[in-house]
Amino acid sequence: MSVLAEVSGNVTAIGYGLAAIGPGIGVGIIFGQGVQAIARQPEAYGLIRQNMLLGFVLTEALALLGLVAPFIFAGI
Amino acid sequence: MSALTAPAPPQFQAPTPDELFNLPPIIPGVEWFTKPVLLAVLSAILVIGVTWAAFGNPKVVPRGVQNVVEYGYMFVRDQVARPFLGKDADRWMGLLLSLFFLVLVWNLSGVIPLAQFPVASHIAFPAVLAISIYVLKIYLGVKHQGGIGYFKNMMFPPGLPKFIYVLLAPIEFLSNMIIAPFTHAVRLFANMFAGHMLLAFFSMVGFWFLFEQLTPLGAPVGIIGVVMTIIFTAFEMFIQFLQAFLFAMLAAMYIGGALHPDH
Amino acid sequence: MSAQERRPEEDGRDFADAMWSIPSYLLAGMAVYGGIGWLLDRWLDMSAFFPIGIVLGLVLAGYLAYRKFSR
Amino acid sequence: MLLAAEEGGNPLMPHDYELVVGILSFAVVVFVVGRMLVPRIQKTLAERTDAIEGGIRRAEEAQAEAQALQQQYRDQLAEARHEAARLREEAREQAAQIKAELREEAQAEARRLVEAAHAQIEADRQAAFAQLRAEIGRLSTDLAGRIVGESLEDEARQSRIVDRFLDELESSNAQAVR
Repeated sequence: MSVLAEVSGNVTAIGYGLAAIGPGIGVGIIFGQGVQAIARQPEAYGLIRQNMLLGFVLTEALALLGLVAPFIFAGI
Repeated sequence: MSALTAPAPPQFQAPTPDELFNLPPIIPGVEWFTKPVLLAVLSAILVIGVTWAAFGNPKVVPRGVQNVVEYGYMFVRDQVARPFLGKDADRWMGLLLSLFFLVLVWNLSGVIPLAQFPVASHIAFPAVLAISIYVLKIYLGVKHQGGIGYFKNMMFPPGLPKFIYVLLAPIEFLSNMIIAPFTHAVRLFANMFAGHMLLAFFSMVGFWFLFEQLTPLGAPVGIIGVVMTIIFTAFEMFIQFLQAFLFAMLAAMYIGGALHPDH
Repeated sequence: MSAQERRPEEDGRDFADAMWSIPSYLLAGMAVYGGIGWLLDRWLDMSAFFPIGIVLGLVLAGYLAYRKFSR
Repeated sequence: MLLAAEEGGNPLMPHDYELVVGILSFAVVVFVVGRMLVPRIQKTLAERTDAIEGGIRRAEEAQAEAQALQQQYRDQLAEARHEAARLREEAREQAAQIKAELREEAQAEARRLVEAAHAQIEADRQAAFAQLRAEIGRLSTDLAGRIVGESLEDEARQSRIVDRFLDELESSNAQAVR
Protein backbone atom coordinates (compact mmCIF):
# COMPACT_ATOMS: atom_id res chain seq x y z
CA MET A 1 0.00 0.00 0.00
CA SER A 2 2.17 2.80 -1.22
CA VAL A 3 -0.64 5.03 -2.35
CA LEU A 4 -1.55 7.69 0.19
CA ALA A 5 -5.09 8.21 -0.88
CA GLU A 6 -7.21 6.06 -3.01
CA VAL A 7 -10.69 6.43 -4.30
CA SER A 8 -12.47 3.14 -4.21
CA GLY A 9 -15.80 2.45 -5.79
CA ASN A 10 -17.33 4.16 -8.73
CA VAL A 11 -15.47 7.28 -9.89
CA THR A 12 -18.38 8.36 -12.06
CA ALA A 13 -20.47 8.78 -8.92
CA ILE A 14 -17.97 11.33 -7.65
CA GLY A 15 -18.02 12.96 -11.03
CA TYR A 16 -21.76 13.28 -10.90
CA GLY A 17 -21.57 14.60 -7.38
CA LEU A 18 -19.22 17.32 -8.56
CA ALA A 19 -21.34 18.00 -11.62
CA ALA A 20 -24.43 18.39 -9.48
CA ILE A 21 -22.90 21.19 -7.40
CA GLY A 22 -23.13 23.79 -10.13
CA PRO A 23 -26.73 23.18 -11.16
CA GLY A 24 -27.67 22.92 -7.50
CA ILE A 25 -26.32 26.38 -6.83
CA GLY A 26 -27.89 27.59 -10.05
CA VAL A 27 -31.35 26.31 -9.20
CA GLY A 28 -31.03 27.83 -5.76
CA ILE A 29 -30.13 31.21 -7.23
CA ILE A 30 -32.93 31.04 -9.79
CA PHE A 31 -35.62 30.35 -7.23
CA GLY A 32 -34.21 32.66 -4.61
CA GLN A 33 -34.09 35.56 -7.02
CA GLY A 34 -37.39 34.57 -8.58
CA VAL A 35 -39.20 34.60 -5.27
CA GLN A 36 -37.60 37.91 -4.43
CA ALA A 37 -38.65 39.34 -7.77
CA ILE A 38 -42.22 38.16 -7.27
CA ALA A 39 -42.24 39.65 -3.78
CA ARG A 40 -41.07 42.96 -5.17
CA GLN A 41 -43.35 43.04 -8.16
CA PRO A 42 -46.30 40.73 -7.74
CA GLU A 43 -47.93 42.23 -10.82
CA ALA A 44 -45.14 40.85 -13.00
CA TYR A 45 -45.80 37.33 -11.72
CA GLY A 46 -46.48 35.81 -15.14
CA LEU A 47 -43.30 37.09 -16.74
CA ILE A 48 -41.14 36.19 -13.75
CA ARG A 49 -42.64 32.72 -13.60
CA GLN A 50 -41.97 32.16 -17.26
CA ASN A 51 -38.34 33.17 -16.92
CA MET A 52 -37.95 31.13 -13.76
CA LEU A 53 -39.19 28.09 -15.64
CA LEU A 54 -36.84 28.71 -18.53
CA GLY A 55 -33.88 29.10 -16.21
CA PHE A 56 -34.88 26.03 -14.27
CA VAL A 57 -35.18 23.95 -17.42
CA LEU A 58 -31.77 25.00 -18.68
CA THR A 59 -30.05 24.46 -15.34
CA GLU A 60 -31.71 21.15 -14.72
CA ALA A 61 -30.69 20.03 -18.20
CA LEU A 62 -27.08 20.66 -17.20
CA ALA A 63 -27.50 18.59 -14.06
CA LEU A 64 -28.97 15.72 -16.00
CA LEU A 65 -26.27 16.04 -18.63
CA GLY A 66 -23.83 15.40 -15.82
CA LEU A 67 -25.72 12.23 -15.03
CA VAL A 68 -25.07 10.74 -18.45
CA ALA A 69 -21.69 12.32 -19.08
CA PRO A 70 -19.79 9.12 -18.10
CA PHE A 71 -21.72 7.10 -20.64
CA ILE A 72 -21.15 9.68 -23.34
CA PHE A 73 -17.44 9.85 -22.68
CA ALA A 74 -17.21 6.08 -22.32
CA GLY A 75 -18.70 5.83 -25.80
CA ILE A 76 -16.30 8.33 -27.29
CA MET B 1 -17.98 -7.44 6.57
CA SER B 2 -14.33 -7.37 5.70
CA ALA B 3 -13.96 -4.08 7.53
CA LEU B 4 -14.44 -5.76 10.87
CA THR B 5 -11.48 -8.07 10.34
CA ALA B 6 -9.13 -5.32 9.26
CA PRO B 7 -5.33 -5.84 9.24
CA ALA B 8 -3.11 -5.19 12.27
CA PRO B 9 -2.93 -1.36 12.50
CA PRO B 10 -6.59 -0.65 13.02
CA GLN B 11 -7.75 2.13 10.79
CA PHE B 12 -10.99 4.00 10.52
CA GLN B 13 -13.22 2.44 7.96
CA ALA B 14 -16.11 4.44 6.58
CA PRO B 15 -19.32 2.42 6.60
CA THR B 16 -20.24 0.90 3.28
CA PRO B 17 -23.80 0.69 2.03
CA ASP B 18 -23.52 -3.05 2.08
CA GLU B 19 -22.92 -3.33 5.81
CA LEU B 20 -25.42 -0.60 6.62
CA PHE B 21 -28.32 -1.85 4.58
CA ASN B 22 -27.83 -5.59 4.14
CA LEU B 23 -28.90 -6.60 7.60
CA PRO B 24 -28.88 -10.20 8.76
CA PRO B 25 -32.15 -11.81 9.84
CA ILE B 26 -33.06 -11.21 13.45
CA ILE B 27 -33.80 -14.86 14.06
CA PRO B 28 -31.12 -16.89 12.31
CA GLY B 29 -32.62 -19.13 9.72
CA VAL B 30 -35.77 -17.12 9.14
CA GLU B 31 -34.57 -15.44 6.00
CA TRP B 32 -37.30 -12.84 5.58
CA PHE B 33 -37.52 -11.58 9.15
CA THR B 34 -35.03 -8.70 9.10
CA LYS B 35 -34.90 -5.39 10.90
CA PRO B 36 -36.66 -3.32 8.20
CA VAL B 37 -39.45 -5.88 7.99
CA LEU B 38 -39.93 -5.78 11.75
CA LEU B 39 -39.81 -1.99 11.78
CA ALA B 40 -42.24 -1.75 8.88
CA VAL B 41 -44.77 -3.91 10.69
CA LEU B 42 -44.21 -2.04 13.96
CA SER B 43 -44.64 1.28 12.16
CA ALA B 44 -47.89 0.15 10.63
CA ILE B 45 -49.11 -1.00 14.04
CA LEU B 46 -48.00 2.29 15.58
CA VAL B 47 -49.80 4.34 12.92
CA ILE B 48 -52.96 2.33 13.35
CA GLY B 49 -52.73 2.45 17.14
CA VAL B 50 -52.14 6.18 17.40
CA THR B 51 -54.78 6.98 14.82
CA TRP B 52 -57.23 4.65 16.49
CA ALA B 53 -56.55 6.24 19.88
CA ALA B 54 -57.21 9.64 18.32
CA PHE B 55 -60.03 8.98 15.87
CA GLY B 56 -61.54 5.77 17.20
CA ASN B 57 -64.12 7.65 19.15
CA PRO B 58 -63.69 11.26 18.09
CA LYS B 59 -65.08 14.04 20.22
CA VAL B 60 -66.46 17.27 18.92
CA VAL B 61 -64.30 19.02 21.51
CA PRO B 62 -60.87 17.40 20.99
CA ARG B 63 -58.51 16.54 23.78
CA GLY B 64 -55.29 14.65 24.24
CA VAL B 65 -54.13 12.52 21.34
CA GLN B 66 -56.98 13.63 19.15
CA ASN B 67 -55.65 17.18 19.19
CA VAL B 68 -52.23 16.10 17.96
CA VAL B 69 -53.40 13.74 15.24
CA GLU B 70 -56.06 16.21 14.18
CA TYR B 71 -53.29 18.71 13.65
CA GLY B 72 -51.69 16.23 11.26
CA TYR B 73 -55.03 15.74 9.56
CA MET B 74 -55.46 19.48 9.12
CA PHE B 75 -51.94 19.74 7.75
CA VAL B 76 -52.52 17.04 5.15
CA ARG B 77 -55.92 18.44 4.25
CA ASP B 78 -54.86 22.07 3.90
CA GLN B 79 -51.35 21.62 2.47
CA VAL B 80 -51.70 18.46 0.40
CA ALA B 81 -55.26 17.55 -0.47
CA ARG B 82 -57.00 20.86 -1.01
CA PRO B 83 -54.43 22.61 -3.22
CA PHE B 84 -54.23 19.64 -5.60
CA LEU B 85 -57.63 18.02 -5.41
CA GLY B 86 -59.89 20.97 -4.70
CA LYS B 87 -63.40 19.83 -4.02
CA ASP B 88 -62.46 16.15 -4.28
CA ALA B 89 -60.14 16.55 -1.31
CA ASP B 90 -62.35 14.91 1.30
CA ARG B 91 -62.81 11.76 -0.76
CA TRP B 92 -59.07 11.11 -0.94
CA MET B 93 -58.16 12.24 2.56
CA GLY B 94 -58.19 8.65 3.81
CA LEU B 95 -55.58 7.52 1.34
CA LEU B 96 -53.45 10.64 1.65
CA LEU B 97 -53.52 10.63 5.44
CA SER B 98 -52.54 6.95 5.56
CA LEU B 99 -49.73 7.60 3.10
CA PHE B 100 -48.46 10.60 5.00
CA PHE B 101 -48.51 8.98 8.42
CA LEU B 102 -47.07 5.69 7.22
CA VAL B 103 -44.23 7.33 5.32
CA LEU B 104 -43.59 9.71 8.19
CA VAL B 105 -43.25 6.89 10.70
CA TRP B 106 -41.18 4.81 8.29
CA ASN B 107 -38.86 7.76 7.87
CA LEU B 108 -38.74 8.80 11.50
CA SER B 109 -37.70 5.32 12.55
CA GLY B 110 -34.30 6.39 11.22
CA VAL B 111 -33.75 8.72 14.19
CA ILE B 112 -35.79 6.98 16.86
CA PRO B 113 -33.37 5.42 19.36
CA LEU B 114 -33.09 1.62 19.25
CA ALA B 115 -34.81 1.48 15.86
CA GLN B 116 -32.40 3.78 14.05
CA PHE B 117 -33.11 2.46 10.64
CA PRO B 118 -35.30 4.35 8.16
CA VAL B 119 -37.61 1.73 6.73
CA ALA B 120 -38.02 3.78 3.57
CA SER B 121 -34.32 3.36 2.78
CA HIS B 122 -35.13 -0.08 1.46
CA ILE B 123 -36.61 0.58 -1.92
CA ALA B 124 -39.25 -2.10 -1.60
CA PHE B 125 -41.33 -0.01 0.77
CA PRO B 126 -41.45 3.26 -1.20
CA ALA B 127 -41.89 1.19 -4.35
CA VAL B 128 -44.98 -0.48 -2.96
CA LEU B 129 -46.55 2.88 -2.18
CA ALA B 130 -45.51 4.41 -5.49
CA ILE B 131 -46.81 1.45 -7.48
CA SER B 132 -50.11 1.59 -5.63
CA ILE B 133 -50.45 5.26 -6.48
CA TYR B 134 -49.40 4.56 -10.07
CA VAL B 135 -52.04 1.87 -10.51
CA LEU B 136 -54.63 4.11 -8.91
CA LYS B 137 -53.60 6.98 -11.16
CA ILE B 138 -54.00 4.98 -14.36
CA TYR B 139 -57.27 3.47 -13.15
CA LEU B 140 -58.71 6.88 -12.30
CA GLY B 141 -57.42 8.42 -15.51
CA VAL B 142 -59.01 5.74 -17.67
CA LYS B 143 -62.19 5.88 -15.65
CA HIS B 144 -62.61 9.65 -15.75
CA GLN B 145 -61.20 10.51 -19.17
CA GLY B 146 -61.76 7.33 -21.12
CA GLY B 147 -59.07 4.90 -22.26
CA ILE B 148 -58.12 6.81 -25.40
CA GLY B 149 -58.89 10.23 -23.98
CA TYR B 150 -56.53 9.72 -21.07
CA PHE B 151 -53.56 8.92 -23.25
CA LYS B 152 -54.52 11.60 -25.74
CA ASN B 153 -54.69 14.24 -23.03
CA MET B 154 -51.43 13.00 -21.63
CA MET B 155 -49.41 12.69 -24.81
CA PHE B 156 -50.74 15.56 -26.91
CA PRO B 157 -50.95 18.73 -24.83
CA PRO B 158 -52.74 21.43 -26.82
CA GLY B 159 -51.05 24.57 -28.02
CA LEU B 160 -47.98 23.18 -29.76
CA PRO B 161 -47.12 23.10 -33.47
CA LYS B 162 -48.54 19.99 -35.13
CA PHE B 163 -45.40 18.41 -36.53
CA ILE B 164 -43.55 18.50 -33.24
CA TYR B 165 -46.02 16.13 -31.59
CA VAL B 166 -44.27 13.25 -33.28
CA LEU B 167 -41.11 14.16 -31.44
CA LEU B 168 -42.69 15.08 -28.13
CA ALA B 169 -45.29 12.38 -27.61
CA PRO B 170 -42.75 9.68 -26.66
CA ILE B 171 -41.20 12.07 -24.14
CA GLU B 172 -44.59 12.75 -22.57
CA PHE B 173 -45.44 9.10 -22.50
CA LEU B 174 -42.16 8.00 -20.95
CA SER B 175 -42.18 10.87 -18.50
CA ASN B 176 -45.69 10.20 -17.24
CA MET B 177 -45.75 6.44 -17.40
CA ILE B 178 -42.29 5.40 -16.26
CA ILE B 179 -40.13 8.24 -14.98
CA ALA B 180 -42.77 9.81 -12.74
CA PRO B 181 -43.56 6.76 -10.59
CA PHE B 182 -39.90 5.78 -10.60
CA THR B 183 -38.76 9.14 -9.28
CA HIS B 184 -41.72 9.16 -6.92
CA ALA B 185 -40.33 6.09 -5.19
CA VAL B 186 -36.66 6.80 -5.70
CA ARG B 187 -36.82 10.34 -4.34
CA LEU B 188 -37.98 9.06 -0.98
CA PHE B 189 -35.70 6.06 -1.03
CA ALA B 190 -32.59 8.01 -1.99
CA ASN B 191 -33.16 10.70 0.59
CA MET B 192 -33.51 8.18 3.37
CA PHE B 193 -30.63 6.11 2.08
CA ALA B 194 -28.24 9.04 1.88
CA GLY B 195 -29.41 10.47 5.17
CA HIS B 196 -28.89 7.21 6.95
CA MET B 197 -25.42 6.87 5.43
CA LEU B 198 -24.51 10.37 6.57
CA LEU B 199 -25.72 9.77 10.09
CA ALA B 200 -23.97 6.42 10.26
CA PHE B 201 -20.76 7.93 8.98
CA PHE B 202 -20.67 10.79 11.49
CA SER B 203 -21.69 8.68 14.45
CA MET B 204 -19.08 6.11 13.51
CA VAL B 205 -16.44 8.84 13.34
CA GLY B 206 -17.43 9.93 16.83
CA PHE B 207 -17.51 6.41 18.20
CA TRP B 208 -14.24 5.40 16.61
CA PHE B 209 -12.16 8.39 17.62
CA LEU B 210 -13.58 8.83 21.11
CA PHE B 211 -14.09 5.26 22.30
CA GLU B 212 -12.26 2.73 20.18
CA GLN B 213 -9.03 4.61 19.45
CA LEU B 214 -8.81 7.58 21.80
CA THR B 215 -5.70 9.56 20.80
CA PRO B 216 -4.88 13.24 21.45
CA LEU B 217 -4.87 13.83 17.72
CA GLY B 218 -8.06 11.98 17.02
CA ALA B 219 -10.18 13.34 19.87
CA PRO B 220 -11.11 16.66 18.18
CA VAL B 221 -12.12 14.74 15.08
CA GLY B 222 -14.33 12.57 17.25
CA ILE B 223 -15.91 15.63 18.86
CA ILE B 224 -16.57 17.07 15.45
CA GLY B 225 -18.17 13.78 14.52
CA VAL B 226 -20.47 13.87 17.55
CA VAL B 227 -21.47 17.49 16.92
CA MET B 228 -22.14 16.75 13.27
CA THR B 229 -24.18 13.74 14.28
CA ILE B 230 -26.40 15.92 16.45
CA ILE B 231 -26.76 18.58 13.76
CA PHE B 232 -27.49 16.03 11.07
CA THR B 233 -30.00 14.23 13.26
CA ALA B 234 -32.01 17.43 13.52
CA PHE B 235 -31.57 18.02 9.81
CA GLU B 236 -32.60 14.46 9.04
CA MET B 237 -35.78 14.83 11.05
CA PHE B 238 -36.65 17.83 8.96
CA ILE B 239 -35.82 15.96 5.75
CA GLN B 240 -37.84 12.97 6.85
CA PHE B 241 -40.87 15.09 7.52
CA LEU B 242 -40.38 16.95 4.25
CA GLN B 243 -40.09 13.74 2.26
CA ALA B 244 -43.26 12.32 3.79
CA PHE B 245 -45.02 15.57 2.90
CA LEU B 246 -43.65 15.52 -0.63
CA PHE B 247 -44.59 11.89 -1.12
CA ALA B 248 -48.19 12.59 -0.12
CA MET B 249 -48.17 15.78 -2.19
CA LEU B 250 -47.00 14.03 -5.32
CA ALA B 251 -49.59 11.32 -4.78
CA ALA B 252 -52.26 14.01 -4.53
CA MET B 253 -50.87 15.66 -7.65
CA TYR B 254 -51.00 12.45 -9.68
CA ILE B 255 -54.52 11.68 -8.48
CA GLY B 256 -55.64 15.22 -9.25
CA GLY B 257 -54.08 15.05 -12.71
CA ALA B 258 -55.86 11.79 -13.41
CA LEU B 259 -59.21 13.16 -12.24
CA HIS B 260 -59.12 16.39 -14.20
CA PRO B 261 -57.24 16.75 -17.46
CA ASP B 262 -55.71 20.19 -17.22
CA HIS B 263 -53.62 22.08 -19.76
CA MET C 1 -59.33 25.75 -17.46
CA SER C 2 -59.13 28.95 -19.39
CA ALA C 3 -56.16 31.22 -19.06
CA GLN C 4 -58.21 34.29 -18.17
CA GLU C 5 -59.90 33.34 -14.92
CA ARG C 6 -57.17 31.83 -12.80
CA ARG C 7 -57.11 31.98 -9.07
CA PRO C 8 -53.80 32.44 -7.21
CA GLU C 9 -53.87 28.97 -5.65
CA GLU C 10 -54.34 27.46 -9.08
CA ASP C 11 -51.27 29.36 -10.22
CA GLY C 12 -49.36 27.90 -7.31
CA ARG C 13 -50.65 24.45 -8.10
CA ASP C 14 -49.58 24.74 -11.71
CA PHE C 15 -46.21 25.98 -10.63
CA ALA C 16 -45.68 23.05 -8.29
CA ASP C 17 -46.87 20.77 -11.06
CA ALA C 18 -44.28 22.26 -13.40
CA MET C 19 -41.49 22.00 -10.85
CA TRP C 20 -42.12 18.31 -10.35
CA SER C 21 -42.69 17.53 -13.99
CA ILE C 22 -39.73 19.29 -15.58
CA PRO C 23 -36.97 16.96 -14.30
CA SER C 24 -39.04 14.01 -15.29
CA TYR C 25 -39.56 15.44 -18.78
CA LEU C 26 -35.86 16.06 -19.17
CA LEU C 27 -35.02 12.54 -18.04
CA ALA C 28 -37.63 11.11 -20.37
CA GLY C 29 -36.33 13.14 -23.29
CA MET C 30 -32.79 11.96 -22.65
CA ALA C 31 -33.94 8.40 -22.28
CA VAL C 32 -36.00 8.37 -25.47
CA TYR C 33 -33.60 10.11 -27.81
CA GLY C 34 -30.47 8.86 -26.09
CA GLY C 35 -31.89 5.37 -26.36
CA ILE C 36 -32.64 5.86 -30.06
CA GLY C 37 -29.12 7.18 -30.58
CA TRP C 38 -27.65 4.29 -28.66
CA LEU C 39 -29.58 1.79 -30.78
CA LEU C 40 -28.43 3.60 -33.95
CA ASP C 41 -24.87 3.47 -32.69
CA ARG C 42 -25.09 -0.25 -32.11
CA TRP C 43 -26.72 -0.84 -35.46
CA LEU C 44 -24.36 1.34 -37.47
CA ASP C 45 -21.35 0.58 -35.27
CA MET C 46 -20.77 4.23 -34.54
CA SER C 47 -20.49 6.32 -31.40
CA ALA C 48 -21.83 9.73 -32.44
CA PHE C 49 -25.57 9.25 -32.22
CA PHE C 50 -25.76 8.62 -28.49
CA PRO C 51 -24.48 12.06 -27.40
CA ILE C 52 -26.44 13.71 -30.18
CA GLY C 53 -29.57 11.91 -29.07
CA ILE C 54 -28.98 12.91 -25.47
CA VAL C 55 -28.65 16.59 -26.32
CA LEU C 56 -31.55 16.47 -28.77
CA GLY C 57 -33.72 14.84 -26.14
CA LEU C 58 -32.77 17.48 -23.58
CA VAL C 59 -33.55 20.28 -26.02
CA LEU C 60 -36.88 18.79 -27.06
CA ALA C 61 -37.90 18.05 -23.49
CA GLY C 62 -36.93 21.53 -22.41
CA TYR C 63 -38.92 23.02 -25.28
CA LEU C 64 -41.92 20.88 -24.36
CA ALA C 65 -41.75 21.80 -20.69
CA TYR C 66 -41.32 25.47 -21.51
CA ARG C 67 -44.21 25.57 -23.94
CA LYS C 68 -46.45 23.53 -21.72
CA PHE C 69 -45.97 25.32 -18.45
CA SER C 70 -45.19 28.93 -19.29
CA ARG C 71 -48.43 30.53 -20.29
CA MET D 1 -29.17 -1.41 -15.72
CA LEU D 2 -27.55 1.96 -15.13
CA LEU D 3 -26.82 1.33 -11.50
CA ALA D 4 -26.44 -2.40 -11.59
CA ALA D 5 -22.69 -2.21 -11.19
CA GLU D 6 -22.62 -1.73 -7.44
CA GLU D 7 -21.08 -4.02 -4.94
CA GLY D 8 -23.10 -6.45 -2.91
CA GLY D 9 -26.86 -6.33 -3.04
CA ASN D 10 -28.01 -3.56 -5.30
CA PRO D 11 -30.03 -1.16 -3.15
CA LEU D 12 -32.32 -0.44 -6.10
CA MET D 13 -33.43 -4.07 -6.31
CA PRO D 14 -36.27 -4.67 -3.87
CA HIS D 15 -36.35 -7.83 -1.79
CA ASP D 16 -39.50 -9.72 -2.56
CA TYR D 17 -40.38 -10.44 1.08
CA GLU D 18 -40.12 -6.74 1.82
CA LEU D 19 -42.50 -6.06 -1.05
CA VAL D 20 -45.00 -8.45 0.47
CA VAL D 21 -44.65 -6.94 3.92
CA GLY D 22 -44.92 -3.43 2.45
CA ILE D 23 -48.06 -4.25 0.51
CA LEU D 24 -49.67 -5.90 3.51
CA SER D 25 -48.86 -3.15 5.98
CA PHE D 26 -49.91 -0.45 3.52
CA ALA D 27 -53.16 -2.23 2.76
CA VAL D 28 -53.94 -2.67 6.45
CA VAL D 29 -53.13 0.95 7.22
CA VAL D 30 -55.21 2.22 4.33
CA PHE D 31 -58.07 -0.02 5.33
CA VAL D 32 -58.05 0.87 9.03
CA VAL D 33 -57.00 4.50 8.87
CA GLY D 34 -58.36 5.50 5.51
CA ARG D 35 -61.56 3.49 5.38
CA MET D 36 -62.59 3.37 9.03
CA LEU D 37 -61.05 6.22 10.95
CA VAL D 38 -60.88 9.12 8.53
CA PRO D 39 -64.64 9.10 7.81
CA ARG D 40 -65.20 9.27 11.56
CA ILE D 41 -63.00 12.28 12.02
CA GLN D 42 -64.50 13.89 8.94
CA LYS D 43 -67.92 13.41 10.46
CA THR D 44 -66.71 14.87 13.73
CA LEU D 45 -65.13 17.83 11.99
CA ALA D 46 -68.35 18.42 10.09
CA GLU D 47 -70.22 18.23 13.37
CA ARG D 48 -67.83 20.70 14.92
CA THR D 49 -68.23 23.12 12.05
CA ASP D 50 -71.94 22.61 12.33
CA ALA D 51 -71.85 23.23 16.07
CA ILE D 52 -69.86 26.42 15.72
CA GLU D 53 -71.98 27.70 12.89
CA GLY D 54 -75.12 26.51 14.67
CA GLY D 55 -74.06 28.35 17.83
CA ILE D 56 -73.56 31.54 15.91
CA ARG D 57 -76.88 31.05 14.19
CA ARG D 58 -78.62 30.36 17.47
CA ALA D 59 -77.15 33.46 19.04
CA GLU D 60 -78.28 35.50 16.09
CA GLU D 61 -81.72 34.01 16.36
CA ALA D 62 -81.92 34.79 20.06
CA GLN D 63 -80.85 38.34 19.42
CA ALA D 64 -83.40 38.73 16.69
CA GLU D 65 -86.03 37.29 18.95
CA ALA D 66 -85.10 39.66 21.76
CA GLN D 67 -85.24 42.55 19.38
CA ALA D 68 -88.61 41.45 18.11
CA LEU D 69 -89.84 41.13 21.67
CA GLN D 70 -88.57 44.58 22.54
CA GLN D 71 -90.20 45.98 19.48
CA GLN D 72 -93.38 44.26 20.46
CA TYR D 73 -93.25 45.71 23.96
CA ARG D 74 -92.57 49.12 22.58
CA ASP D 75 -95.47 48.78 20.22
CA GLN D 76 -97.70 47.65 23.02
CA LEU D 77 -96.61 50.53 25.20
CA ALA D 78 -97.25 53.02 22.46
CA GLU D 79 -100.60 51.46 21.85
CA ALA D 80 -101.46 51.62 25.52
CA ARG D 81 -100.50 55.27 25.64
CA HIS D 82 -102.56 55.94 22.62
CA GLU D 83 -105.47 54.11 24.16
CA ALA D 84 -105.18 56.07 27.36
CA ALA D 85 -105.15 59.34 25.47
CA ARG D 86 -108.10 58.22 23.48
CA LEU D 87 -109.98 57.24 26.63
CA ARG D 88 -109.21 60.54 28.26
CA GLU D 89 -110.45 62.37 25.25
CA GLU D 90 -113.54 60.28 25.17
CA ALA D 91 -114.21 60.89 28.84
CA ARG D 92 -113.79 64.58 28.34
CA GLU D 93 -116.15 64.50 25.46
CA GLN D 94 -118.60 62.47 27.42
CA ALA D 95 -118.38 64.86 30.34
CA ALA D 96 -119.02 67.79 28.06
CA GLN D 97 -121.93 65.98 26.54
CA ILE D 98 -123.36 65.15 29.93
CA LYS D 99 -122.97 68.74 31.02
CA ALA D 100 -124.69 69.95 27.87
CA GLU D 101 -127.47 67.46 28.33
CA LEU D 102 -127.97 68.46 31.93
CA ARG D 103 -128.07 72.08 31.02
CA GLU D 104 -130.54 71.36 28.29
CA GLU D 105 -132.66 69.43 30.67
CA ALA D 106 -132.57 72.14 33.30
CA GLN D 107 -133.46 74.73 30.73
CA ALA D 108 -136.30 72.62 29.50
CA GLU D 109 -137.53 72.16 33.04
CA ALA D 110 -137.39 75.87 33.67
CA ARG D 111 -139.16 76.55 30.47
CA ARG D 112 -141.75 73.99 31.40
CA LEU D 113 -142.26 75.58 34.79
CA VAL D 114 -142.56 79.03 33.29
CA GLU D 115 -144.98 77.70 30.76
CA ALA D 116 -147.03 76.03 33.42
CA ALA D 117 -147.10 79.25 35.41
CA HIS D 118 -148.19 81.19 32.36
CA ALA D 119 -150.89 78.66 31.67
CA GLN D 120 -152.03 78.85 35.27
CA ILE D 121 -152.15 82.63 35.09
CA GLU D 122 -154.04 82.51 31.84
CA ALA D 123 -156.46 80.01 33.25
CA ASP D 124 -156.96 82.15 36.33
CA ARG D 125 -157.50 85.18 34.19
CA GLN D 126 -159.99 83.32 32.04
CA ALA D 127 -161.77 82.09 35.11
CA ALA D 128 -161.85 85.57 36.60
CA PHE D 129 -163.04 86.98 33.34
CA ALA D 130 -165.78 84.44 33.10
CA GLN D 131 -166.73 85.00 36.72
CA LEU D 132 -166.70 88.76 36.18
CA ARG D 133 -168.87 88.49 33.14
CA ALA D 134 -171.35 86.41 34.99
CA GLU D 135 -171.21 88.81 37.92
CA ILE D 136 -171.70 91.83 35.63
CA GLY D 137 -174.65 90.14 33.98
CA ARG D 138 -176.24 89.30 37.30
CA LEU D 139 -175.52 92.75 38.62
CA SER D 140 -176.97 94.30 35.50
CA THR D 141 -180.12 92.29 35.82
CA ASP D 142 -180.18 93.02 39.53
CA LEU D 143 -179.81 96.68 38.87
CA ALA D 144 -182.35 96.63 36.16
CA GLY D 145 -184.81 94.82 38.48
CA ARG D 146 -184.20 97.32 41.23
CA ILE D 147 -184.70 100.18 38.97
CA VAL D 148 -187.84 98.74 37.60
CA GLY D 149 -189.19 97.72 41.07
CA GLU D 150 -188.55 101.02 42.97
CA SER D 151 -190.47 102.96 40.42
CA LEU D 152 -188.55 105.86 39.51
CA GLU D 153 -190.41 108.67 41.36
CA ASP D 154 -188.02 111.40 41.44
CA GLU D 155 -184.85 112.46 40.04
CA ALA D 156 -183.03 112.62 43.27
CA ARG D 157 -183.90 109.19 44.26
CA GLN D 158 -183.00 107.88 40.89
CA SER D 159 -179.60 109.37 40.92
CA ARG D 160 -179.00 108.07 44.47
CA ILE D 161 -179.81 104.58 43.38
CA VAL D 162 -177.39 104.81 40.42
CA ASP D 163 -174.64 106.17 42.57
CA ARG D 164 -175.14 103.52 45.17
CA PHE D 165 -175.08 100.86 42.46
CA LEU D 166 -171.88 102.15 41.00
CA ASP D 167 -170.28 102.26 44.37
CA GLU D 168 -171.34 98.74 45.01
CA LEU D 169 -170.11 97.79 41.63
CA GLU D 170 -166.84 99.52 42.15
CA SER D 171 -166.12 97.83 45.44
CA SER D 172 -167.16 94.45 44.19
CA ASN D 173 -165.17 94.95 41.04
CA ALA D 174 -162.08 95.89 42.97
CA GLN D 175 -162.56 92.85 45.09
CA ALA D 176 -162.95 90.68 42.05
CA VAL D 177 -159.94 92.11 40.26
CA ARG D 178 -157.80 91.63 43.26
